[in-house]
Amino acid sequence: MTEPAISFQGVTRRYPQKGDSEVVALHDIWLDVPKGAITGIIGRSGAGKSTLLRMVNGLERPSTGKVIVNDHDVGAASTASLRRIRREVGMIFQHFNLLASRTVAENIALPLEIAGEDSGKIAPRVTELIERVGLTEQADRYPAELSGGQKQRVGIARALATGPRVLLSDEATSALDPDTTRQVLELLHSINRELGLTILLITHEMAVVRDICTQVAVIEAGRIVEAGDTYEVFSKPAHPTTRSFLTGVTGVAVPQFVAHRMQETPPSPTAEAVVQITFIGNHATDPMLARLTSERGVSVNILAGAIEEIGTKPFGSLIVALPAPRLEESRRFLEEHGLLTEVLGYVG
Amino acid sequence: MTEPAISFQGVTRRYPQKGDSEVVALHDIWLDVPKGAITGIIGRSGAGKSTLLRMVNGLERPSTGKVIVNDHDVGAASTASLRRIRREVGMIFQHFNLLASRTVAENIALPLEIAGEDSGKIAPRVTELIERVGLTEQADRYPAELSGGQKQRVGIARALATGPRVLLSDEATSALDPDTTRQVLELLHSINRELGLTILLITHEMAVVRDICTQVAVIEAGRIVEAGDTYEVFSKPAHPTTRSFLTGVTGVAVPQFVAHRMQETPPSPTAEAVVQITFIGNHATDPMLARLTSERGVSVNILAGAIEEIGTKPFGSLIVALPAPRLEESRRFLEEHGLLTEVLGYVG
Amino acid sequence: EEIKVGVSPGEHGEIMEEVAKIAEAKGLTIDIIEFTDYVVPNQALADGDLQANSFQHQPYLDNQIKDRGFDLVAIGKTITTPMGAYSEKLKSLDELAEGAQVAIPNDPTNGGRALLLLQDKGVIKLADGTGLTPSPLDVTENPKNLKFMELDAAQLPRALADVDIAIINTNYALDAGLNPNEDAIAMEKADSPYANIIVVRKGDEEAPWAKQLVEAYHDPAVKKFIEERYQGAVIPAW
Amino acid sequence: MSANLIPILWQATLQTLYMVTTSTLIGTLIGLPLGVFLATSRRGELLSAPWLNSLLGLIVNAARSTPFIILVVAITPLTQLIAGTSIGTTASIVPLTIAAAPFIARLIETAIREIDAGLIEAARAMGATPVQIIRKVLIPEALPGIILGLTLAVVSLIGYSAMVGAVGGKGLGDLGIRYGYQRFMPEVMLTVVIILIVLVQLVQSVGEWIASRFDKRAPRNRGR
Amino acid sequence: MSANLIPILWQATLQTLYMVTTSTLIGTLIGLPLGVFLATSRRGELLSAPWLNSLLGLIVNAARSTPFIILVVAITPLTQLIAGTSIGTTASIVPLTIAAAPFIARLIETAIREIDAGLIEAARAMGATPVQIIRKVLIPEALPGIILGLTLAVVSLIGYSAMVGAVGGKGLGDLGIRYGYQRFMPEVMLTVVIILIVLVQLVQSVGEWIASRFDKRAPRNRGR
Ligand SMILES: Nc1ncnc2c1ncn2[C@@H]1O[C@H](COP(=O)(O)OP(=O)(O)OP(=O)(O)O)[C@@H](O)[C@H]1O
Ligand SMILES: Nc1ncnc2c1ncn2[C@@H]1O[C@H](COP(=O)(O)OP(=O)(O)OP(=O)(O)O)[C@@H](O)[C@H]1O
Ligand SMILES: [Mg+2]
Ligand SMILES: [Mg+2]
Repeated sequence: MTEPAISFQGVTRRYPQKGDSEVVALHDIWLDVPKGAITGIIGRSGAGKSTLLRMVNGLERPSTGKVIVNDHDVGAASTASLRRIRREVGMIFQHFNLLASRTVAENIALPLEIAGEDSGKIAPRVTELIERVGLTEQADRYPAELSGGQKQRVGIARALATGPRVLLSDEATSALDPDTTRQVLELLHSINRELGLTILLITHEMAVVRDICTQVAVIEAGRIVEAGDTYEVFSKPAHPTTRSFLTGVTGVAVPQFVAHRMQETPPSPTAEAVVQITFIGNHATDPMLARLTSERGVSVNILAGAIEEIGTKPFGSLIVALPAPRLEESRRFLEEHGLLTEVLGYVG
Repeated sequence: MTEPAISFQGVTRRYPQKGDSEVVALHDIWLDVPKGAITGIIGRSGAGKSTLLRMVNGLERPSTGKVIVNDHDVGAASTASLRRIRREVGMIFQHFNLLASRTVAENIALPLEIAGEDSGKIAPRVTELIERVGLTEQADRYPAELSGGQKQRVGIARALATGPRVLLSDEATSALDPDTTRQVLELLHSINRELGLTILLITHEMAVVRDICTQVAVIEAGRIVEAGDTYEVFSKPAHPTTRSFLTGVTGVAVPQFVAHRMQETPPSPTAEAVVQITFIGNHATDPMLARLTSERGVSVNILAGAIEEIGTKPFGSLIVALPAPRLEESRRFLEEHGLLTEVLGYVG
Repeated sequence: EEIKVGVSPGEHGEIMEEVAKIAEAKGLTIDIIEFTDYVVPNQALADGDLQANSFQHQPYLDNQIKDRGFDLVAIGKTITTPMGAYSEKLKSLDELAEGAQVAIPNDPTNGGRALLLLQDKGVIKLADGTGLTPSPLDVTENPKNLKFMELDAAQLPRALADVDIAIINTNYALDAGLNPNEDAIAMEKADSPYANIIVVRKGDEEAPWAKQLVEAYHDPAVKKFIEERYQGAVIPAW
Repeated sequence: MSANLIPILWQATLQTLYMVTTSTLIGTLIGLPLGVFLATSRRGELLSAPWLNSLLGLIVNAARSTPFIILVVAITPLTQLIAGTSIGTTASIVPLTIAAAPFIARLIETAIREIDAGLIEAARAMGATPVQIIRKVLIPEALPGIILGLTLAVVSLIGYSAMVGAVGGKGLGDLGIRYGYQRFMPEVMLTVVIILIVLVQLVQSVGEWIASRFDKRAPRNRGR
Repeated sequence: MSANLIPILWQATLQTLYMVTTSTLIGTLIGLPLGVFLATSRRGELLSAPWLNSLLGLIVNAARSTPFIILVVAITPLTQLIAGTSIGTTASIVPLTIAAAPFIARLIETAIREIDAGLIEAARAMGATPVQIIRKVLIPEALPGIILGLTLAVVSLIGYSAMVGAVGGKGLGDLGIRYGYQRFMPEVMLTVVIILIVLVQLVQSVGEWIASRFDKRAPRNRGR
């Protein structure tokens, strides 16, 4: 693997509380964020995601451990070199943090002014960014006159203004509608590809991870419980949290009208078995279910399912019903062809 | 239909801007929100969703038109009766609006204090709510010591504290992880069922609408472009925005590895046609694809798809590839059996 | 018996402290209240908050009675504090140049006194009928075009460096380390009408404590204190 | 410094403390509601009463711009009514309070106007009455700012209280003026100033400590 | 009122305007950086310099709590150095400025400390230097508060300027005291007070108007 852009080395963060107690927001985090990749951080509310992200540009300092960004130890850096590191790291804040006294355009110009950009170059750059995030009409408005999603987009444009090498994004799309989310993700994705931007992003939307993250880290109660290639993690989620998060995204929930009637054992000889079939990689493109029907004469009823693309590879799972007597035979057929199957129950 | 809980009657909202121009945030809105239902509002960033919601409890006043809540005209209500209306309407804010000087528990107690609840009854009620939103550990912390999602949950508990008859929710789950989102939605759903709470919620997550909203209104540039039963709207989206939003939720996107190669006309006689099949209602449970294979000998390759349940009825669409020469015959077979088909293109 | 007596800080206050010691021995307790203002002590006396005050001279009292209608009378003289003209630059008033700066106190009586002193020395002429409290506005002839600066009385010694001459109450001159006998380039006449007085409400003139107060003030021990303490800059007026 | 000055200085310190604490207390009792009202009664706000707001604003400004000695004289009847006398330390608390209250009102007004509009909105959405919003939202949220404002006012009052010498109010500042300034005793002046500085530092430290105790917002000094 | 008072009143008004505007201007020039520094130099903050912060805080408090007349005397050499003389209207601008600057500094400090920590953080994350944060974030964001603070200071100074009579500073307040009060010309006193009130109302209205022009935050007066 190439040199990591960001490396967390045994990072712990404690918040002392009243009395002797303390909150351990992060506990002994070891994580490498590869250069030029898009890495997603997911985890429950309060798990420590924002705290982790804020370590990268030194807004939060580790209680113990080190954070290395582009070969610089953020904690040990001099104030001047910390500033230099920060100018290469853009950040989109969870709570926007826009200046109320500046218009949309002026807010986006701020990091450019701070970086000492020529004033002649600032205006066209700002105009371009405003267009990219679709705020041309709002360019001269103040934040108080914007909707939530519009504010969010100002924050995104601002973070990208100086063309940073690393982008930190704290729920950048959570206030955005699906279309705008898609546009923003495409924007990030294209910058990532064209300019080799390293992106570390927090999101609650598994679809975002699936669509643009090549890496993912799952954080739970201050610890990293799972990390790696998105495809690996999503296809074989090891930790319950990950699995639970993925329920939504891979559509493996049994529909309620079936779930109601489902039983542990076949209630009658004509009962149907409810089977979850997991597709990985190229197998998904094979018409396995069709072949099961045509070659073996088993009629398969698709109850629910989702087939997605993860890191350009198709992946997904279906929940199907098939005649209970033919269950063993069908499972064998499918498994032989590389599919994973799991029996969830039976309906009468 | 029963009496609506909330009724927008020709509501328009304009914001005057510098000079003679103005922003029309809402334009002639007519919408009835049925009692005891969960109604979703979706729309692009800046469409006017928050503005609409804020009309219900009079935080925002219509430039023209009326808003009727539980038979009271909010705009014409006296200050005292406006306060009475407001005490029956809970609101979860997009930006939380928590008091920095109060702990989690004290923030949740605020509406109870305002309603003049006995102080003896406040404590147990607050404890119960805190437990419901999973913040027992954080009960005595101040908002500055909470993560984004924890703040959001305080806002949710606060809005529910007085047991309102109507709940307004402005992106209540957008800062929450999938698991917490699910818990919160279940909480809202159960209160809705048990106490007949009317909920009007803004969300960017189509899955939320699908899972708990019985009604949905789509708003675009200040106008309602589509509204009705969630199932109707989701299964036959009429407006491009709705369709575009649903792409994510019903998984109808063509996988990239196919999309790359797709052409308008069959490139060769052995080409495959890419077809989108939409399932509505009970048809979804029929093993149509399996029958197409077994009865007609057409091998069907499932490329992508999602089958969901909308308002307890299954619904979804699949994208499949099938041999181009057999296309017409297959389409006829599927349409005869009540499925909708659409040819998206061909791959070599 | 106990009475409240209002004084101004400085010589009036210091002397009253001596008077109080003597009165105490004779069974009269004097509660001294110092005022940094010249109007309030009369007002407070008229209102009954004080039994007597000792900070003003007869002309000032007359003026106050005329302006505000107080029902007050003098029951005894106290001290005279002649005013003098001082300068760091000039040796006599004759040396006053065209447009010279003259600093005078900014309260009506002391300011008026200063102007009267200058008229007396033939430097300026004042309008008729302005009595004892003329202001610079009442100057009718000013051949040398003197510029008058009205300053706080205690500020005058401190401003000497900034003006050509300053007309200073002797007590402030003394406190500031000036020697009236050597440093003054002009002095008020000894028979000035500015003898200070003890004032009470009309009707109290004959009260036993009033007599006791005047008696105590006119005690030889007080005279001795004044002569020792003020070295001729403050002169007993009884 | 002569030994007999020490009891005088001590007494003067007590007088200053007495005047300043009393006038701050009463000034706050008047200034707090006044400031809250000024902050909330502009057109379209919580207690919308633009005319009354303008009128009170005028009175507050009048009281603040009138020279102290003129104020003292103007309110003599009031002073007599309240304190039974118009002179002395206790009586001088009345004009000091009249000077303090509008100043405190303006400072509190400023602190309250800093409160985020969203919080008022949230309370309004709960059906809170204006009084509830003031008691449960505005004042608690503005408390750190209010306390810093009161600290500012106390420090100003300590300086201001020197002027009560005009009505025989005594206290440290007056002592400094009478002895140090009028009697040209620089060492008294210096001692007084030092005591004043110590006093003021104490007030400032206590004020800031209390303000920070009540300040539950995110700290501004994490990291670099 | 006698006709020849009108030019005197007019001149006094001009003198007051001259003294107050000049001392406000210079006081702001000193008070703004001082206030910004006081707000940002506490331990762990932007310019973290706790010792210097305490020292400057001490000086500011000392200047604010010292009775004005004592301040005047104490800085006479400075006044002489700057104004060439220690008396007169121009000279009295020096002590007025010395009184105004620390007051303005404290007000500006308070306004700046109200700025949301998140904004400072955002600027820090952009790699802004402390000076950039001050110039581009703190001051612009605090501007409405700063302007209201300056308004407060000007109104205080108008009242304060009455005290420069001690050093021949003249102006409205002094005129009111010497003619209206000491020479018992109630009509002068009243006229002076009315002019003062008009002046102060003007300052207040202009101050609030400018502050609201710079205030781009969400308005607090939508709806009920
Ligand atoms: N004070 C204002 N002045 C001018 N325009 C405003 C003002 N407040 C809101 N708007 C505009 O009104 C429109 C509707 O805003 P609203 O907040 O209702 O959008 P929204 O649908 O909630 O968007 P989002 O999903 O981004 O929160 C937006 O285009 C916004 O820019
Ligand atoms: N100042 C503080 N004092 C005490 N605890 C704190 C403080 N700041 C954060 N925490 C706690 O640290 C934990 C991690 O917070 P963090 O903001 O990193 O969570 P998160 O993963 O970003 O959550 P979310 O998805 O809700 O934003 C939380 O439990 C939070 O309550
Ligand atoms: Mg977070
Ligand atoms: Mg919104």
